[in-house]
Formats: sequence, structure tokens, C-alpha cells
Amino acid sequence: MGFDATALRAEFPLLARGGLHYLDSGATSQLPQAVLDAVMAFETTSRANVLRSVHRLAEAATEAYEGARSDVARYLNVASDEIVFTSGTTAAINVVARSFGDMLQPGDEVVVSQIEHHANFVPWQMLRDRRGIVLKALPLTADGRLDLAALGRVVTPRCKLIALTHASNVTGAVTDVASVVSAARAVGAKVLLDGAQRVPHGPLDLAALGVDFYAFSGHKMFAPTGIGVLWARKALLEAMPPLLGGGEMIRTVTLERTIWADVPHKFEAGTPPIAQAVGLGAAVRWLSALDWPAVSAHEMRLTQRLLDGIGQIGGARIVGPAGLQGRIPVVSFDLEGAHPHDICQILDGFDVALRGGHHCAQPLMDYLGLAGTTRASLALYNNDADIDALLKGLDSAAAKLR
Amino acid sequence: MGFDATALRAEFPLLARGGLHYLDSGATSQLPQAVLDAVMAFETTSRANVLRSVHRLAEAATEAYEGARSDVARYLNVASDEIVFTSGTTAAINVVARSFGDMLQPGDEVVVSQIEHHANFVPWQMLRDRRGIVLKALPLTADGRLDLAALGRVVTPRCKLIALTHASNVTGAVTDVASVVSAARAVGAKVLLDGAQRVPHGPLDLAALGVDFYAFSGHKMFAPTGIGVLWARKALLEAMPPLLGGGEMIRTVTLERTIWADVPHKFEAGTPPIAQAVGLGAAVRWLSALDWPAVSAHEMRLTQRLLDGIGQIGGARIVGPAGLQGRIPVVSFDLEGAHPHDICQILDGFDVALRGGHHCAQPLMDYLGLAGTTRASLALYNNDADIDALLKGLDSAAAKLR
Amino acid sequence: MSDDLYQRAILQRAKGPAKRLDSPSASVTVDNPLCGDRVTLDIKLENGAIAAVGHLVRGCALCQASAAVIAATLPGHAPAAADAGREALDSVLMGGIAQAPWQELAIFAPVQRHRSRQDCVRLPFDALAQALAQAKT
Amino acid sequence: MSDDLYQRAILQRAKGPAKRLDSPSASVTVDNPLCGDRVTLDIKLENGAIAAVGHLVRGCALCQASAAVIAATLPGHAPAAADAGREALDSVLMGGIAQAPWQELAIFAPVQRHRSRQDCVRLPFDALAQALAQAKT
Ligand SMILES: Cc1ncc(COP(=O)(O)O)c(C=O)c1O
Ligand SMILES: Cc1ncc(COP(=O)(O)O)c(C=O)c1O
Repeated sequence: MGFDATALRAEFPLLARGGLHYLDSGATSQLPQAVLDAVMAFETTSRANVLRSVHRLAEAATEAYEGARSDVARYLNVASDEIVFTSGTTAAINVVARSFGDMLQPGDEVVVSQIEHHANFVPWQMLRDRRGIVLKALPLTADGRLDLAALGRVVTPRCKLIALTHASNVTGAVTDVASVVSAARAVGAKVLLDGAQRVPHGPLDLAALGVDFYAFSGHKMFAPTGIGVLWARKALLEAMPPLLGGGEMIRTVTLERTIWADVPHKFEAGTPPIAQAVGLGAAVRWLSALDWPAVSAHEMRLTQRLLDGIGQIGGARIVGPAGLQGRIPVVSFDLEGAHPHDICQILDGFDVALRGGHHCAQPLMDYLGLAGTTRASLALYNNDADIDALLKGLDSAAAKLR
Repeated sequence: MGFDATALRAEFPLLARGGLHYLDSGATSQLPQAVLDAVMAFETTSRANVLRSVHRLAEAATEAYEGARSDVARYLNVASDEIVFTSGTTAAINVVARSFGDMLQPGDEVVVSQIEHHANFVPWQMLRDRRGIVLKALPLTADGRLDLAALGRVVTPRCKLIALTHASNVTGAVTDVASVVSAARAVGAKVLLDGAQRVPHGPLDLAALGVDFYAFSGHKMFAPTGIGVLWARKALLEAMPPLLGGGEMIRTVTLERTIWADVPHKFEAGTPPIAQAVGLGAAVRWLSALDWPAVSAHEMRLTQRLLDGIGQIGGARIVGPAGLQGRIPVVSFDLEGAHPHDICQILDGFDVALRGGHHCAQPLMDYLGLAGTTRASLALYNNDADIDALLKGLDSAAAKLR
Repeated sequence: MSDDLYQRAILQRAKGPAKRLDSPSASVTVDNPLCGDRVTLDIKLENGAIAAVGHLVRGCALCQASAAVIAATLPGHAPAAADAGREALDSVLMGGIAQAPWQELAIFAPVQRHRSRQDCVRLPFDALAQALAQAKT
Repeated sequence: MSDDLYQRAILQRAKGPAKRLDSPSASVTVDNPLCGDRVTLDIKLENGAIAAVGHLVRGCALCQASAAVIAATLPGHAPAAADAGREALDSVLMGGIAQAPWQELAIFAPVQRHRSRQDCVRLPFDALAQALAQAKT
């Protein structure tokens, strides 16, 4: 198939206007025309509530919504009745922390890590305080990766769940899932992966990964805000009580009691984010049509330029792995004597959008002894001009601030 | 200002194409061009994550998002830091049922009614089963209104919350809020209103209503799916623990403990539905500019035609109040010997979109002894032709099915 | 577009009299949670064959007609004919034809284009399968 | 567009030496939760006037410069000058001017157009207000 970086970037209206080097895709990605069109077409030709009415608009809306579920299932290589639409990664992980978490007993253990985004940390801390479970954090290695050698020590027979990020939003490090899964299996624990940063970088085979829960957001993978996905094995979804009650998630309601609907609907109380799901479906179809080896090679080539360029700035230091092995195109760095917000602000003057701060990973910042880092996070639409602008701006910022 | 029904309808692309008599707005309303444009403009010029980065796109996104919060606050006549964005009515009520509900003690009482949508019923039933509270249902009068005379009997000093619909999605009856509020005040209970059906029919003055919680969805009030609002008094929001944990809702996170952010952010864990909030802001600005006395007169004139017309069909019976007093333009009916789904299907053949079934109000259906009703729910864009088509189609359906 | 569903044949079946059995071998009631429809099906087995079928439907015309076709078709056949009926219905709903003795299911051909209504036609067949399973035990 | 924030005046102040006080009348540390910035402010009162201000900032240049302007301006003035400083800053951030003795706050005029950064400049004034409240009790 091949891959034409210029043509691909032209598919993103916000970027095609020019004048912006957007390197904050780890926070939120931009939207391709195909997704904008899918949402618009839905809203202007098929908008209706789903699973409720029999008129033609409602039938079209239901088909679009359930079609999106199938599209997402295909992107992940799982069954579509295991796909629960949520409002985002955070909501998805909270569902697990409540629905699965509240089935745990005091003294049961949940293992997270020191590198987690608050979305995969705070819900477990809340569960600890609510249920008296023990929350353990896997330590990190010197270069900011998960210290998987510690798994044997941290994961005990009381462990019921290991909840880790699939790829770090700060360091870009990708987790070695196989060793996590085998540590979990050895004690009968389940594995949850926070895939928020991983999904924008190519299709997944969850079946092959062997995990039990997977969570991600649409807005980081070229889809609308307000939509996310919780995937879980069907047997788990069936065993878990729902978090939210309301319409669409019931079979029958009487004054005395309620019987839940089948999965996945049991977890989709109320009118779902219909147009947003349709947008997510369009995004995964768009993503699936790309030549991924070529896209990845492009992302990694730019990442290498970034790592090299930052390395040449005096006083700059990459935070996390310094190479391309097992990483997504997310690069954090520290510039001695310069505050991340000052760097980002000066770079904004060069039309470069970066993010500085703790990146919702305060436990990691504590570990690193930093108030924050400056982060460039790339997506498939970035190009050499973006990297040039960033490096040029960084030189200037360093000269100014240090 | 006045009101031009034809011009107004022309602002809705899905309806402007013609060929459809959409009378299912109680399920989901259509979108005006102004809202579609606002969402599109945001996605193609200002899309970024909010409250996080300092680059210009992020500043624009944050301003758009927080601006929407102010717009909504103005529509409700409340302070904007009391507006919590959620994914919809169902999510909003569930937040209250968990965050406020879990502060209740076994034996405390929550009063709902037999007319509630499952969204304002199932969460309280779940709370009952979780916390051992007592759940009571206010009975109905013969014409399907809340039996407010029963308040004195049902609301005891153990009552902590009265949670009622502001307007019924089945009968269209509007609740007399003043007597509910005074019954609640007499025993120190709070009042929650489910405003899902009320908000599309004009601006509100929540301060004057004197309630404590208010919940509604964007998708029923000419805004996108995936967005809703929980309004609550600030003191209540401050006292309530958050339901969901994650980014954006924290002040500081350490391995040991987390300190929440100020309200409303404490209740907005994770990346919010940003573009959808922007769409909701555009919708309330659009709504606020209308001449509401004229719009209401238009809605009520069509409702009267509907009530009269259905009354003339043999074997048809209005379910709920038969007049215009204290009602929104939502009309349910029963046609003897004809099943609602058959009616809706035949009407679809006349290009009329209706909804038939239990309308997520099974306890009401049990009370009425009906499997379901057929419902026509109007919005400001409906016109005489819609009513004509409905009545003509109903005649034909009645002849066919009975 | 949708009016075609309510052709004479379906409506006649739907409006025909519903009759329960007095002493059935098995009797089953199933609900469709989405629309609240409820089908009760009675069967009487004699000498390994289905002697009679009773039915009562609180539901839409499609559901009523489907139950009525079962009640009219099945008596005199072996229980295996129920499975054949299910297959015949699936075939009709996918645009195919219905084999004997289920030719009358052809009246449901227009439902092919109305996915949200297919379960209405299927519900009586669900009840039938459950009733036969009950009769066997 | 944003580069204007980092003019010579602000950067010089930001890079100037930070100095804590040895025996302050009051000392306060405040955090900005959003960006993790942290300001420590010491004040020494003598005869009802502010004799000295010490400061240490882990934060951005705007925050550092703001603390440095306080430390340079306030000594010799009555505590009420702190409130005047807050007002002068608000005025500058809304496009107005800063009254004596706070004229130097004019260096923050460009922050007016960067709402997300205004808290950075305000944080040292928050710390100052808290320190004075502490000194009074
Ligand atoms: C009265 C009422 N309450 C609550 C809801 C639930 O709203 P949503 O499905 O948007 O959460 C609805 C609409 O379905 C409703 O009509
Ligand atoms: C690794 C990781 N997990 C979780 C999240 C939270 O995602 P969201 O804010 O969309 O819920 C993010 C993004 O902010 C992330 O980078």
C-alpha cells in the first residue's frame, strides 16, 4: 500500500490550514476528514435514539451504533459483545474499579505501577479506601521502565488484578505484556491494560495479548471526544454488577426489583454517545486501511530525529528510554534550569504545541524528583517540518531561559 | 421578536430535506445548523485537551469548554461553578445516587414516584440494595399525574431526598415543583428533578424553583449526544465525594493519598466531552435567543390539535392528562386492540416517526396495566403538516389493525 | 416503506382466535424485554407426535401471526418439525424460501427489511423450542 | 505570539538570586496544583512595617519573577502595601496600570493575553497574603 505522509496530513483540516506544529497528540489527537464526515452524515441523516424505536431513523441509528461496535471489535480482534462503549478511558477504568473491584475482599491485592496515569491510579486508591484492599505499586528501572523483575516479589497469591499502562504517556515506554500476563496467571490474577496511548499507533490483537480488560479513549485515536471503550472478557462482564443504572441496561424493572440486560448493554445505561461511537467506528475503519509497517516506520524515524536533536541541546535530558525499542512516539525531556511551562510557552511562539507539567502522573514525577517534564507526542500526521520547528524553538528557549 | 415556524424548521438539516414527520423528539431531538457549525468549528480550529497545556489551541479549547459552562449556567440561572458536565441525564442521576446516596444511612428514605423514567428509578433501587435505605414511590392520580396529596403521608422525617421527574416522558405531565419543595423543606430533605424532558421547552430559573439537584441531557435539547449536566448547590457538591477518579479531578496525588480538586472539576474525572459541551453551549445560546412565549404557544397549539385528533379516533384513549394545563408537548395514547409497535411501524410507512413501548417507564406501565403506549413527542420544529400526517396515518392504522 | 408488513395474510392470522390447551404436555411463557411482548405456548404430545398447539400472545401483530402459524401448522408432525420451522423462518428472513410444511411462513418475507421487528416473529419459535424441551424432561 | 512573555525584564528578575530569610516573622509555602509550581515566601516585620522579604520558587519564570518583584518592592512599606500589590497586578492583567510602589509589575502586561499563565504570576501574591495573615496571629 505504501504511505504518503503529505497526503495523509492533508486529510486533517486543522493541520492542513498550516501554521501549526502540533506535537500534543498524546493529550488529544486531531480528526481526519473521514471522521468529521461520518459524524456529520450521521447527525444530518440518521440521528435518533438507539435500541428503542422502530421508525426508519431509529433503525438507521441503531445500525450505525452497533456497526461501530463491530468495527472496534475488529480493530482489537475480539468479539463485539465484549465491547462496552464508555465516555473515555477514565470512565472505563472506573467501571472496572467499581464493578470488578467491589467484588474483591479486604486484604486482596491490586498491583499498579509508579508510572501510571492518574486514571489508572486514583480509582484503585479509592477502591483501597472503600474496600480495604491492598494497593501495591510496581517500581521502575533507572531508565523509567516498569521493573518487571520485581513482579515475582510484588505479585503474591492474594493478588487479584494487575492494572498497568500499555504505553506510558510520559516516557513513551511500551509495557512487556507477556511477562505481566504470566506473572498474573501464576497466581490467578486478572490483567487490565490502560491502552489510551497505545491505540493510536496501530491495530491490536487483544486475543494474542492474553489480558482480561482493556481501556482506551476515542479522542486520542482520531475520533471524537466523549467516547471510549472498555473491553473485557465476556465471562467477566457477565459476573460484574453494573456501575450505573437506568434505561437500556435493564430487562425488566418493577417497583421491587430490576433484572439487567445482557452484556454489553448491562454496562451502557442511558442514551449512549451515539454520534461519537459512529465517529470512533469511522476512525478505526480509517486506521485499519493504513499500511501500518510504513506508518510505524515514519513515526519512529521522526522519533529518532527528536531523540537525537534533544540530545544535542546542552542541559537537556531525555526522561525515560532513550532508544526506539519498545516505545511509542512520545518523548519527554528535562531542560536544566528551564521550567516546562516556560518552554511550552516559548515554543508556542514558534507555532509548536507541546505539553509541560506532571502529565497526570504525579507519582512518577515524585519518583523522578521533577516538578514536571516537557513532552512532545507525535501522531501519524507529523512530519519533518514539525521536528525542525521544535528543535529550532528549543534552541531558542534554552538560550533564553538558562 | 416573534417566531417563524417555517424558518425555524429550515434551520434543521435533517428535517429541511423533507419527507419526514419527526415526532420522536422526546427520545432524541434533531440538531440545528448553529450547533452543527459550532461543533465543526471547534473540531477544525480549536480542538485540544482542556485545562492542561499552555499552547494556543489548548487555551482556545479551555475557553470554549468553560464558556459553554457559563452559557448553560445562564440558561438555568445558576452559578457556573455549580454546573458539572456529565455524559447525560442517566450519568448525572447516578452521580447523585452514589456520591450523595452513599452518605445516607440505613433506614433513611428516598422518595421517587411510579411515573419515573428508569434513569431516575434504577439508581435509587441500586442504592437501596447497597445501603439499606428505604425507597418509596409516590402514587399517581387517576389521570396519571403525581398524587401530590400523598406527599404528606409518604414524606416522613426520615426522608433525605425526593427525586422526581420535572416532566413525564410518557404523559407529558409537568410536576408542580413548589409543593414538592415545601414537603421536602418541612422534613429537611433535598429535592432532585430529572429535567430531561423539560429543558427542550424553554429556559429555566432553578434558583426560583428552589430545588437542590437538576439533571438533563444535551441530545434531547438540540445538542450532541454524549453530554449532559448535573447542577447541584455548591455546598452539596463540596460535601459529596466524587464518583469517578482520574486526571483533572485532583489537586495532588501521591502513592498514599489524593486530594480532590475544587468543584466542579472534582466531578469531571478524565478528558470531558469537550466538543459536545461546546455544542451544548451553542444549543443553549440558540435556545435563549428564541421568543419563548411564541414558541410555547406554537407547541401548545399543535399539542391541542393532537389531543383533539386522537380523541376522534375510535378506540383511542389519551394516557395521562387530556388538557394543556401543566404539560409539555408529549402525548401518549392507547389504541384498543392495536399494539404500539404495529402502530409505529405503519406510521413509519406514512413518514411519521413515533415511539411505542414502555418508554423506559415499566413501573408506570404496570400501574396503567398496559404493555406500552404509542407516543408522539413534539419539539419547536414541528408543524401542522406533521400533525396532519400523524392523524391520517393513525386512521389508517386503526382501520387496519382493529 | 413499512406498510408492506401489514398485509392481509399477516393481519388475518394475527386477528384469528387464540386458544389455550386444557391439559398440555408442556406450557411455556416467554417475554421480549425490549417491547414487553409476551407469548404463551402450550403443546400436547401424543404417540411421539404433536397433537395440538395452544397459544396466547400479548404482543404485536407479527408476534400474534407467528404464533398462529405455528398453531395451524404443527399438529400432526413430529417434534423435529419445530426445528425445521425455525430454519424455515430464518430462511424467509434472509430472503429465502420456506420448505414444507412451513410454506405459510412466506407471509413474513417483508420483515426481512425490518431488523428491529424480526425478534417479534421469532419469539413464538423460542417459546416452542422451550416447550418441547420441557415436554421431553 | 507568546514569545513576548519572555522579555528581558521578566527573565532578569526570574534569574536573579533567590534568598530566604534567617529569622522571618512568618513563612509560607503554597502550591499551584495544576502545574506543580511551589512558592515559599518569608517576611520580617519590624515596627509594623515590612523589613525584609525572602523567597524561593520551584516554578516557571513568571512565578519566579513575580516573587522577585515582591521581594524587591515591599521592604520599607506597611503591610497594606501587599493588598495594593495584588490590586496593581489585577489591574495590569486587565490591561491597566500599576500604582506606586508597584510600577514594576508592568513587566507582566503581556500575560494579559495568556489566561492559563496568570495564576503563575498570582501565586507569590497568594503566598504573601497568607504570610501576612500568619504574622498577624
Ligand atoms: C424523563 C427522562 N429521564 C431520563 C432520561 C434519560 O436520559 P439519557 O438517556 O439521555 O440519559 C430520559 C430519556 O430517555 C427521560 O425522558
Ligand atoms: C496513559 C493514559 N491513561 C489514561 C488517560 C486518560 O484518558 P481520558 O482523559 O481520555 O479518560 C490518558 C490521557 O490523558 C493517558 O495518557
